[in-house]
Amino acid sequence: MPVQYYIFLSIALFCIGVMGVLMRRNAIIIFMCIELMLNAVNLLMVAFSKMWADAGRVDASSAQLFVFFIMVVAAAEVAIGLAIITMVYRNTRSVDINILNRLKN
Amino acid sequence: MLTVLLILIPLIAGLITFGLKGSGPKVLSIISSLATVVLAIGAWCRFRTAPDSLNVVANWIPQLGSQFRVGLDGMGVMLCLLTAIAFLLVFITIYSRKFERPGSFYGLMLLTQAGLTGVFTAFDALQFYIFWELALIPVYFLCSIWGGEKRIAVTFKFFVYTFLGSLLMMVGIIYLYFQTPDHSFSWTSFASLQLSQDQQNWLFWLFFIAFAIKMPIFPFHTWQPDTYEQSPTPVTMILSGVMVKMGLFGLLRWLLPILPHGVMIWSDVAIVLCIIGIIYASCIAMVQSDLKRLIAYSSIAHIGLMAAAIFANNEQSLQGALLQMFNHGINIVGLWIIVEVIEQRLGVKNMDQLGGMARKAPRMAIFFVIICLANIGLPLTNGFIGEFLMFSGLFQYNHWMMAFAGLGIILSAIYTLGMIQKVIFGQENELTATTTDLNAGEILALSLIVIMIIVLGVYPQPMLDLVSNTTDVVNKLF
Amino acid sequence: MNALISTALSGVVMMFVGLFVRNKQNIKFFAIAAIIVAFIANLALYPTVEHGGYIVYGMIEVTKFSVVFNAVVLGATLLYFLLSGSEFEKVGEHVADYFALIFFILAGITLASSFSNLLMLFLAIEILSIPQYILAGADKKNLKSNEASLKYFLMGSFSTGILLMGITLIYGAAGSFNITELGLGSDPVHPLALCGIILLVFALAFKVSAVPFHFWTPDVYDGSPTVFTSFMSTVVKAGGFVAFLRMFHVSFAGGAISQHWTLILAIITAATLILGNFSAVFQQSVKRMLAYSSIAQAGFMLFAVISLNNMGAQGIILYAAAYSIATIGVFAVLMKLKDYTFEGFNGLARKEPLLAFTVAVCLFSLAGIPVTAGFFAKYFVLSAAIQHGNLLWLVILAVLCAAVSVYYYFRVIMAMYFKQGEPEVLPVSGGFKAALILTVVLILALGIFPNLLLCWL
Amino acid sequence: MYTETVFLSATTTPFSYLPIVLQLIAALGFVGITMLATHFLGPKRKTSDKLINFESGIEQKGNARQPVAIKYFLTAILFVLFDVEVIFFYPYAVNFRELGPEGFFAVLMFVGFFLCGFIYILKKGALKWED
Amino acid sequence: MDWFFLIEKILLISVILVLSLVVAMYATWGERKVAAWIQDRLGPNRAGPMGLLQPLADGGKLFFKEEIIPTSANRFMFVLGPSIAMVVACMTSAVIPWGGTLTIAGREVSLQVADVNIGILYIFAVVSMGVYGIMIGGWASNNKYSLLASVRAASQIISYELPMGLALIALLMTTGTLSLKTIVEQQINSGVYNAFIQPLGFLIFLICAFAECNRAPFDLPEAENELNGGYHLEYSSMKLGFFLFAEYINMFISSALMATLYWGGYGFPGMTSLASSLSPNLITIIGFLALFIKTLIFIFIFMWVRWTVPRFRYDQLMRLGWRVLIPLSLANMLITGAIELFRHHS
Repeated sequence: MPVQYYIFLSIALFCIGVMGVLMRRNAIIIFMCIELMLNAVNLLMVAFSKMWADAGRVDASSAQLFVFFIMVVAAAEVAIGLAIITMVYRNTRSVDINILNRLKN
Repeated sequence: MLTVLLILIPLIAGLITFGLKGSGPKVLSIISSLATVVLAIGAWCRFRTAPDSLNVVANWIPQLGSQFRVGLDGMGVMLCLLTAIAFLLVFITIYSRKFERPGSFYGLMLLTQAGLTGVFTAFDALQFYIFWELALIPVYFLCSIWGGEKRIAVTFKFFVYTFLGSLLMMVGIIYLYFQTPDHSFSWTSFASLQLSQDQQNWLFWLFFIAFAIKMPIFPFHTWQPDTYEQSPTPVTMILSGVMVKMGLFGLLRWLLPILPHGVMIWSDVAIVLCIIGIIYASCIAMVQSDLKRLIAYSSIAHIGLMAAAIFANNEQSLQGALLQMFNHGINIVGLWIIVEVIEQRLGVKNMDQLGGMARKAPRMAIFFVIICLANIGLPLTNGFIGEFLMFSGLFQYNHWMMAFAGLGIILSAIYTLGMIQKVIFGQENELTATTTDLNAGEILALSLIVIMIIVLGVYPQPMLDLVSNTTDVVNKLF
Repeated sequence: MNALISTALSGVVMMFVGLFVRNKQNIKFFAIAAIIVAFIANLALYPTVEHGGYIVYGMIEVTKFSVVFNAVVLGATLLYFLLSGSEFEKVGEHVADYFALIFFILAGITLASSFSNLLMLFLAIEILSIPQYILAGADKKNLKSNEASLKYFLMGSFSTGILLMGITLIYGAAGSFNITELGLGSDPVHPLALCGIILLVFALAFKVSAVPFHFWTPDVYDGSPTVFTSFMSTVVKAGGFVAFLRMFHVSFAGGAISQHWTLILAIITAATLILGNFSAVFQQSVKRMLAYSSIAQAGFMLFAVISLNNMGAQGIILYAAAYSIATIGVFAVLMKLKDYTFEGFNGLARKEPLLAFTVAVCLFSLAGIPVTAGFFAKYFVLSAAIQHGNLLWLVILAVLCAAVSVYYYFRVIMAMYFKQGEPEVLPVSGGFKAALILTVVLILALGIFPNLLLCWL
Repeated sequence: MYTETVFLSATTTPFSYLPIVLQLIAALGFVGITMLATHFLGPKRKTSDKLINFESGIEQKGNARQPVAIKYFLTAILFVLFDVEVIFFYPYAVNFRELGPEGFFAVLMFVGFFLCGFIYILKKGALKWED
Repeated sequence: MDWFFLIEKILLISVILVLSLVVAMYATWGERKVAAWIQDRLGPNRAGPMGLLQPLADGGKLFFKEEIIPTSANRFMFVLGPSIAMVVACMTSAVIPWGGTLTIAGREVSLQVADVNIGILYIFAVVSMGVYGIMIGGWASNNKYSLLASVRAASQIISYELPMGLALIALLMTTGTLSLKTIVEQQINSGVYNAFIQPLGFLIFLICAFAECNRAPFDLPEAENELNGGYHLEYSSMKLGFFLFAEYINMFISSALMATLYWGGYGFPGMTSLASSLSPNLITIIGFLALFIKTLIFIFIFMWVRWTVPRFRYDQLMRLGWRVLIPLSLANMLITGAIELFRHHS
């Protein structure tokens, strides 16, 4: 398959993620949208890796390694993020980020 | 070394003073300022014999091409002398006064002196800028802590104004720095720059605004009357006697030699601004009833004349301006001492509440009259020579401008004489009946001033000799 | 490299110190010892890199610049520990863990100063971000701290996503992650690379809280425990900038490519300066004021990035040092006060002259008044921009904004020195005072002799 | 750094995964059909008692979807973290011979950090279920 | 597109799916028979000879049971849970090589649905999906017991996934590939089963497989006496059946996987020597039978353990997983690595 398909697909996924982050109010959903963004990146990274490998670059596997690191960081973020969301939930009984704006006043 | 000492003595004395209590601060201040006066006179003598020995260069920030580069030329010697004398006079005058936290007060005063001396001796642009700011900070604190009721807002305005001006100047300095072939801040590299007309056109404003705010020139003057009014009088003395000279000095040392074409293009505009300032300030001074504000506005008028003379930029006007810088400093300090005396005794500075003080305080009256006459520029006082030279210089530049500037002199005579009349002659009232005459310290300070007024009025040659060299330097560049 | 290893190990060590040291007050001494070790280890590498970089597997290139920058960062952190180390105990139970997290952040910063591969850039940014999310929420019962943490986390990971997309697109265009081999300078610029660079600009602007990506900053800095705000808004921010600087100076400096982002970045800078300064003017709380001031200062640091010259690199080091030390100093004193509003400072000069003097010097430094470190910091970044040549409008704007900044910085000074009041001050120890004096000395020393730092470059 | 690794080398093509898709379709079909079938085959005699939750005859109180003990949450988070660390071993294990002793020492270091984290959570009591 | 290839794969998939289901069904029968044997009872013996029709009766019953969805449950999730469990259980078998190749009408037909080079990763990926089925099912029921049980189950499964993965890594170090087919071929060619090279690894894998399948002694999620039957408490009819089936299919697949990874898969002793004398198709069929027998042995072990070892307490379960198996598997991995390196570099 031409690499363009992968590019379009991941850009589309990425944009869905971005829109989700910007428009949704539920912290968990936002968080999932962020993960979607990261996975779109992963997909694109692997597609590019293949593209450059086909183009004859010997170091194209480094993009696949990059994906591993993205996964690790995503995992770390999951750990921290869920902990934070749980903490907020315990204190406010809500994961709606609008409640945070109410806190300001 | 002498030059460095001129800066170091007040600096170190100032830092020590912060830790002193009781009468320690004032004694140390007088000692230190006496020492600087002696050093300044020494520098003058040295300048006549071996001027090069006054220059000191040391490495400072080699990465930037900035050096610790101080030196004295005629103008520098004169202004350092003025600074030293002014501070000595101030300290003598206020010797008997009690201040809250005297250590801090005298310490800040001495730091101001160090900063001012630094400005007048700097031959490295970066260093000049740093001293320029340094002179400002202690004054800001002095005004804000010991000033009048509205001090905080007023002095802050003063600070922000000057700070903004100097930041613009810094942009200019950095720009010039990158234009120098050897990437150096030294005055000589700056002065030998060959800048295009366009560059000079806009660079002029960066420097001019900074200096104009400091002097101040209309329309950058709005901070000045308020600040003079709200500051404690000793600080006002320094502000008007020495600090405004920083602006004039900046014009002479940094603007004229470096941006000659810029000055040429914009000098008409600048002079017109100065003259508007002269007339405007004089008119306001005429209707002022507050003694301090009146003197403040008169100071704007005088400074305006000097700035106009500098921009007229011929030998006579420059010499006149230089001479007048010194003389105005002496005179205005004298005037402020009188104001201080009145304010100390009576607690008021509104002229409507004053009058008939000559009867109770004859000595003060005599000093007051002499200083006022010198301030107007009557012949045989020091003010005359300077003003005469400036006017003839302005006349060479443009007849009409000289005529309008001359109007300022007439107005100045009107309000100054009006002030004399309102303050020391006329009806004595309940308040002024309680006046007592001058005490020893005040007499000493005022006598020194009057002696200088008369000596320099009769025999100005040494001063003219001192500055002739400087005007040569500036003129040759055209 | 040494700094990276030693900080990472120190982080691990601190984790275990928390398990084995019973007395919480002693933990800070371990941290101070560890940071000193890291500092020395970092400097020990200096002779190696003095005449050229030291490359580790094509991933990291330690240069003279990064060693000096790391020294600044570690030094500032040392000062921070000395000044505020005892405040950690007031935040919560896990003192040693907080220290450990700070060491991990430091590891991230040291990596950010010396990456030579986009992977390392990404890791550096993450290593320095993730512990911050935790630190922001360290005050678990406090809703504001919760809010700060959640907001920071969501915004931070969102920007991570954008950063990654940027990196991926650049990889798609260049076929390499090595920042020296990207070769983006060619004309015409690959459209993928262009998109990637723009995303990268956005993401990094997010991390350094440049307008219009700054909106999280005030709330996060305000809500986080003050002791961590102090660190987050100073040292960490400097870390973000150094990553920014390295990325742009090495990879995006080419002729064709730089045209595309210079204008964007210039507009971001201008917006940051204006918005940061003018918002700071209207704040009532000093802590919030400092949050906005950190945005404003970010605007100045962006000059270093945008101007793409050596002066900018020197400037960022000086700026990092000056800004960090000064802000840490102000925060250290702020934490000793009960009231964080401007009124809380009223009359401090009479009650605690040393505290007031330190704050005054720090604020002078932040405002960029000569003889304090801040002056040369501002001087260098402005010079860098002037040297660049086409940014004079920005410089004038910056100067105007600097004048505005005086307004809010001096409000504190006015409160301390010119106003009457009885500030409530917590008791301060002798060690704290000594550290304050050290702060003042450092600021003045750097203000008079910037060479102390620059001679290493 | 960039050794030519055999990791995920392209011996399989997307085409190799086609049977898996087929199997997925088959499994989904089976499950779907069975679900539908039981839906129609079974009797439907619903009463309100039958449709409440069974909680051993004790009257149901409140919603069951309460937060559970933090321990489970902690376990989940730790799993996420350690699992990705484990994932890192896979590419290493596959290229284990090519990377030789040097790679082994690098992995030893990695394991060291892994163990540090592990011991830390043990000591912190994150895995204490006894209380 | 090769239509024969498609047809052949569809056939193979059908056979494997049916086989899994049948094995799963008869595993329930086997379970009861083994229990009876161990406890010296008779076990099911009414339906058909030796009760052989019992599983059919059970299955039929599940089909015709009433379908109950509690009103407070989330209907979509309630149906989704068992479906995921079942689909996942059916998917794991895709990469297991059930035998060599058959030559039918000149076509080489591989007895493996998909020979992908990441077989082990595929299995891991799919197996981890299984936890969603349980979790969703428990949560959707909106029952306190179900929820607790599903949370427990999830914790248990993920906890044991770690040592399982680590144990496999040690195996990968010796084999150097992620493809199951290659792993089997290596064992056949060398004649040494991986279980002898990796005894500790095999043991860990075995224990983890027990836990992953929620089998005794790790059957806490469905601990009847504590949790009323566990996560599928609210389920009835075939949805319950799916959960039960999924468990048995998982047991079957993990047995097959263990046989493949550690016991030579479809290889049998003397395979290489017989290759010259017997026809390849015959060898393949014998191989398949060998694998099937190995699998059955493991299934038997599953049952044997169930009726022998008492159930763990939850804290014991977690302690075993985290504090014993993880360090043990790490050590196993490092020792394997060191020995392998020593062998290859000296």
